[in-house]
Amino acid sequence: MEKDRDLHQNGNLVPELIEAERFAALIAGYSEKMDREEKFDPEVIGLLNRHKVWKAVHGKDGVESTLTQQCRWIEALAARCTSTAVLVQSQLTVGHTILLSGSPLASRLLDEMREGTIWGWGLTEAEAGSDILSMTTTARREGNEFIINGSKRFISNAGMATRYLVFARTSPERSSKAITAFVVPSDAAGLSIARYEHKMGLRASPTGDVVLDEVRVPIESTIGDLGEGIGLALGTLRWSRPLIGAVSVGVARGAFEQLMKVVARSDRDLRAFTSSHQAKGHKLAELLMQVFAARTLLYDVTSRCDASGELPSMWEASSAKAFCSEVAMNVANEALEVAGKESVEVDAPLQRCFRDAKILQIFEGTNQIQKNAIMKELGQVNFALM
Amino acid sequence: MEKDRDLHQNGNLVPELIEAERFAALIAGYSEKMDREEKFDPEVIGLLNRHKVWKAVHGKDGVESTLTQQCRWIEALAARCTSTAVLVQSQLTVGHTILLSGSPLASRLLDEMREGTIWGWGLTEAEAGSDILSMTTTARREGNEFIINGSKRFISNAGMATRYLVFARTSPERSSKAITAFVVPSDAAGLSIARYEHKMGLRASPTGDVVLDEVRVPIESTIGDLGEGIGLALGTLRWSRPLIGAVSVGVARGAFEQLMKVVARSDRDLRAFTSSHQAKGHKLAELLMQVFAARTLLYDVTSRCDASGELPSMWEASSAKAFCSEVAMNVANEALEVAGKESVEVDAPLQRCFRDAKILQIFEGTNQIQKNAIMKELGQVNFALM
Amino acid sequence: MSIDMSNSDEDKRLLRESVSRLVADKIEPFAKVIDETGEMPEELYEVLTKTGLNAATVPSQYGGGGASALDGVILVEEIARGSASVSSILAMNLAGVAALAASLNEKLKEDLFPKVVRGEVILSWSANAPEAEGELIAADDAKGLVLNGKVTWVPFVDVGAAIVVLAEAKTQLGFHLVAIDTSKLKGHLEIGPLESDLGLRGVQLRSLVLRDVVITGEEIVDSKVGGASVLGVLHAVGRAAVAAQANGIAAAALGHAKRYVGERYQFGVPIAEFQSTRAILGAMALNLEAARQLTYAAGNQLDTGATGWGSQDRAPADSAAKWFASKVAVEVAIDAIQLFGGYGFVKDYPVERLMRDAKLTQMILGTNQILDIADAILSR
Amino acid sequence: MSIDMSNSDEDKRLLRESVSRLVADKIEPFAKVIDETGEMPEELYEVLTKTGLNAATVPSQYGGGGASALDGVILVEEIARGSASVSSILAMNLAGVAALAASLNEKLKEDLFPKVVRGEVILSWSANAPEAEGELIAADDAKGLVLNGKVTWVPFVDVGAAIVVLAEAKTQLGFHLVAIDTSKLKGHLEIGPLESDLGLRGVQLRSLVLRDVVITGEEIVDSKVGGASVLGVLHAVGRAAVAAQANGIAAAALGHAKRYVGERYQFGVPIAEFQSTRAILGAMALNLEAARQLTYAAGNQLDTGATGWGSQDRAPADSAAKWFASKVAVEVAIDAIQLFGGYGFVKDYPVERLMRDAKLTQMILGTNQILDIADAILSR
Repeated sequence: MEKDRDLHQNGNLVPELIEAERFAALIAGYSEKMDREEKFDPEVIGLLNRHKVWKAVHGKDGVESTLTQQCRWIEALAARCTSTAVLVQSQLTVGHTILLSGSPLASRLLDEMREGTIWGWGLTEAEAGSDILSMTTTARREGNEFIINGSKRFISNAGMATRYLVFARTSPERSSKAITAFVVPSDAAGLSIARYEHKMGLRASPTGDVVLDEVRVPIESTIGDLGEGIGLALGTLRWSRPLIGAVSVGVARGAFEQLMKVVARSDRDLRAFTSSHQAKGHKLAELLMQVFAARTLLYDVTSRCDASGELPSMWEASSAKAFCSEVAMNVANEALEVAGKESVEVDAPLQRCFRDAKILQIFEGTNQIQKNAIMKELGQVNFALM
Repeated sequence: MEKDRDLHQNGNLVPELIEAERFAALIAGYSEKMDREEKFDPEVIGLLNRHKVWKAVHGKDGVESTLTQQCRWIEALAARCTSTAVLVQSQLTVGHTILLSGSPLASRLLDEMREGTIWGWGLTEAEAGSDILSMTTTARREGNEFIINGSKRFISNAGMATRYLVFARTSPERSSKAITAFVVPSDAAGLSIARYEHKMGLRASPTGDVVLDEVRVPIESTIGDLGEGIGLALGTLRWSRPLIGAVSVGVARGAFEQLMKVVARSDRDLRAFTSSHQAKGHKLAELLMQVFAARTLLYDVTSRCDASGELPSMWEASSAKAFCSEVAMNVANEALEVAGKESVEVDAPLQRCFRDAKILQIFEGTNQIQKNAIMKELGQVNFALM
Repeated sequence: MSIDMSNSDEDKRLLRESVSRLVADKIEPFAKVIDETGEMPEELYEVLTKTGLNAATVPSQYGGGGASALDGVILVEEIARGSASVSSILAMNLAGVAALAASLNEKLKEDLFPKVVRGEVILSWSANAPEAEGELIAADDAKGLVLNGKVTWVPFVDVGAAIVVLAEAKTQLGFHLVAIDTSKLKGHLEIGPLESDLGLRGVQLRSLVLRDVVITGEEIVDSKVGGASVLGVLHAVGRAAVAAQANGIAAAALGHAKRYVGERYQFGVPIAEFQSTRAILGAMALNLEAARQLTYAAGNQLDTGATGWGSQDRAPADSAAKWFASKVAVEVAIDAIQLFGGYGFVKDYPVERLMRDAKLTQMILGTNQILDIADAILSR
Repeated sequence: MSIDMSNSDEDKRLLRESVSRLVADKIEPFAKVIDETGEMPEELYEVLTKTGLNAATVPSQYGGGGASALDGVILVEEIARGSASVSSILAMNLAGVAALAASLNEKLKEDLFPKVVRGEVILSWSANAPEAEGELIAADDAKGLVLNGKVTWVPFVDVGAAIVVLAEAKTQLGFHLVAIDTSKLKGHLEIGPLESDLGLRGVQLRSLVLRDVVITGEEIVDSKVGGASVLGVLHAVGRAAVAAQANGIAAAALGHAKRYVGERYQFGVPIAEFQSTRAILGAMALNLEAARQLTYAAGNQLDTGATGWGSQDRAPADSAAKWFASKVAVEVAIDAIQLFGGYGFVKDYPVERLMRDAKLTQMILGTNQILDIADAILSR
């Protein structure tokens, strides 16, 4: 039924999934250059817009695309360029939050996203990582405006986004009801990017500190109700964690495919039953099974979500994120050993995969946070009924 | 869509899948006793017959049940009793071979199996394990009979079966066309069980040497054409390897469920974010993800097979067998560490799982043989199109 | 025949080789029957006593071998290559002797060490994890301490050989490590059923329930209020000893696997010719080597008191060795069975027993060493 | 300041501590800039020369430190805690010096050892796997051997410091290990582009293409027809040295992680309080300890010629150490980043560099040691 699930929908081939792989092939040529230059290439933005990728991934006719469709797109992109995949993943995450908020702005904002408006997600702060409630950014109301002050750290698409979804305290207590989400345009007076991070991997994806100094936004800028920010952020996780699972599956698959290219150049025949390549062949088989397992776990979670119309349970979303990102790091790591020195040459795709993969175990909740989430729901798991 | 796949079929709940779990619960009480006594309990045979399990697993109306249905049954059984699961798996394997052979006897033989006739699969010999073509058992034709001579090793259900599917040379050369399959009744003159193995695990499932000394069978006893034995055996692997995957998923799931029982007795609350149980909770989360991944990989392979009407590719069948059996051994092994000394007490289910799990990495082709098979088909794998 | 217990560094090799021959001749032949019956044949105790192996580390002034902890660890490993169950006698005594040697109770040493040397007692202690259930509550009495409670997972209970159990007894003020001579406890002692028969059969792990057992001052190994020095020695040497047992099991598995892959032909060649066989065998040897070096380092640190050169962030070698070696032993045994194929799963070959024995070395003393190591590092 | 190179066993700890201070003061501060620029600052060579660290194992009659291989391994590890790139100078010299010491060519020793002591040359050799591409073909000539071909993955090419490359040159009859002084090769030498910039930056791995390079007998380290003794020494010590680099990297990662988890607060407590943090940290320390013990055993075996006590099935410690330590270093660095969270992924903190450096130690000399170990065991 995966064939069914993936390339057919009610018996019809879904052309955009093949389109996703075709489009991904177009951007493959940019990934090493963008990594080296630590800069997202505007040409790739141009391609995304020109090929109407935003329409395809967000859903074309006012209807959100399925989680499976989104994951397939992200996987295809990540197999060629992690940074592009994360750009798309970040927009789908914001898109889902906006939908979830039921904001009166939702329809307009999503339409803009379909045209290529890029957002940054502004939740994390220097001292508020896993511990969101330590957040210190505040929004105080003055007349018809909120005035936001604070500093956000590790903000993806910083400087590239034209809008930020900023989470800020609208109440001082350490409570999940104290925080509200706002849309803040990047050209708002008082908003600046104080610094950019220099990262080991995912280098084309800009990450920066977004500083908000007396930034004024109209009261209509809230996304979701007052005090609903944490609820929205947590609700989004059940959608966004599988999306990171999809980036991970893509990186794992991409590393495996790059490895196969290296092997094809040096080892003509892995098919011989006994040969001087058997140990390498078995290693390839083991890596293949890991990619396969991660992929089936992910799409099992997404397709049950799509079929039921219900979000995945948190333990499922967290499993998709944690399991797939562990596989991605592991496959990328081992692929270098199997491929040998060609894999660590300057600009070799495999060494980029190795550097990119690490962030997958960390962002959207470290894998320790995922295991906490799974641990809390252990009592709900009943494989016999799944 | 797994929900869809598992418990619904074209929108209707499939009652026999719930029935499988209910039936498995009935036999759970026998597993430790059968393990200790090294003997399959006739009461369990009685239950299998009485509850019409053979009809359910083979397919009720002259139509073979789907691979997914067979695997679900086997998984449910293996979660409670590995030996019972392997008994059923062995019958489904023989059943598939008989179907595959297009034998004129097929319909009658399968009807008998639905009524509870038990078979033994007689391929392996002392010196012919992975290397089937080293087989020395012969069948020579004399008039309207074949006369079979030889000795088969590691034959499951030895002494319990009323029929054996015996593979024998009908031609002396080392060729895949030299071997033919025969049905041999257990009461045939000259057939004897020379010895039984005493095993570390899977102890209720009898394993023995089947010796054939001038055993005469009518020429109509061939299953498949002359010289088609190896072809049949290899063709069967694409069906039988996922079945072992299902035993493995069941053993892994069973070990996990037993572990949860132990944990529930000693650790009241794993939900606390910080606690003296967090390391154990994270380990449980890791084991859960392994079981989840094995299960989704298996049912991805089986459901695509069922949807397409085509057997899984060998790399898929071998991945299901190898990946799931590695997970089973690993989960059973680690479950004992997490559970602590209670898990190794006399008759504790977890220590039985630990002993049972090991055979899963070995039979139906060692996992090295599975990796050889995957290695040979690496060039055919294209996740982008799956 | 008696084993020369040179305490010098230079000839571990000779020590090991002479023990290795003894193991092949007198111990390994019993391994299968011990596993089948769960009983330890009488003559094995005699062999161990006659060769001095059971008392290798008893100080020489008490008639023992005077061997170092490192030598002791090597001996345990070598015996375990033949039979892990038999090696448990040495492992128990190795830790028990070290604890007694660290005790200030000279009378107890004078009483027990000669008995160990003569093979009259095994110094047994609970193989349970320190933090697990089962404890003795001690109350002061005119005649001494009065013990009540349960000790679980005690090796060699009711096997014919007499044992002295070194057990922790808690009082309101702290704890005592006491030496309980089970032969003197008629009417005060209840022996539980076999606690595990998965592996290390013949060791007969059982619980002991003590009722109003009176212990005099002469039987107290160590008393502490808030401290645990002798108990710490017992557990540290115990971890090294169990690691050595695990290494012996893994070495046996590796040896059997090596032999088998050279003898088993498939596709016209020994399966040792397949690179996949070599990848498995090489990894087995590699991990075993790491486990051995950790264990020898633990033995060496126990002898010298050194705790690793320089760096503040070193894992205590005995904890690291216990965790790593027992884990590796299970994996090596699992892989050895894999190389045997179906034959590995049946009781005609020794490797399935090794997998079961190895698992017990992992369960003994628990599997919490990683957290202990973290605690040790973070507390510095 | 000069490091006292006591060759005795007793005070590794003091040796390590004095080096440790030097590393903190004079080497670690450069690690970030070396990684950023890919260049090694001039003053580092001076520090290494002045302290004698670069020539620690050069025999004392040539003015070197006369240190043992075990001491050499400890020094490499300690330097690598500060900067893995800088430790490559020591690692190269450690193996190169051992190879020269094993050579019968006394004239070459008299020429090169003092140059190493004065810091005038680094003894470089290909960090590529032995079986990989790139070889020199040697032809006999009236003037000596004439070399043509390519050597890949040569460290310290074109970094300012002069290097002498110890390279294997194949002839029809066997091979020669030759010492190629690259400073003398104008017009015969082509330097390739940087081969990897993932990690160990500043080491400047490059290929050298040699054209009609004439080597006289005085530059031949060893010549063998069918044998490989000196080359074997080069590779064995090389493996131990790379293992030591990996351990230094892992030790740095562990140290940074330990510090960070004590300082980083989430949910009102340092994240060191979470058991999940401790489980990760404990496993890092445990595996590093196993890697260290394997590496020290390799150093010790190189000094004493011992190959493990007794058993026939022991993995050669240098191969085991190289494979295990470099794998552990990658995993420990990955885990250290995990404990840092997002901060671990950015270049303001050192742990991301450690992950890249660690990966290079795994790639250097290839990853085939498991099969080598199997070959070694099966051939006995």
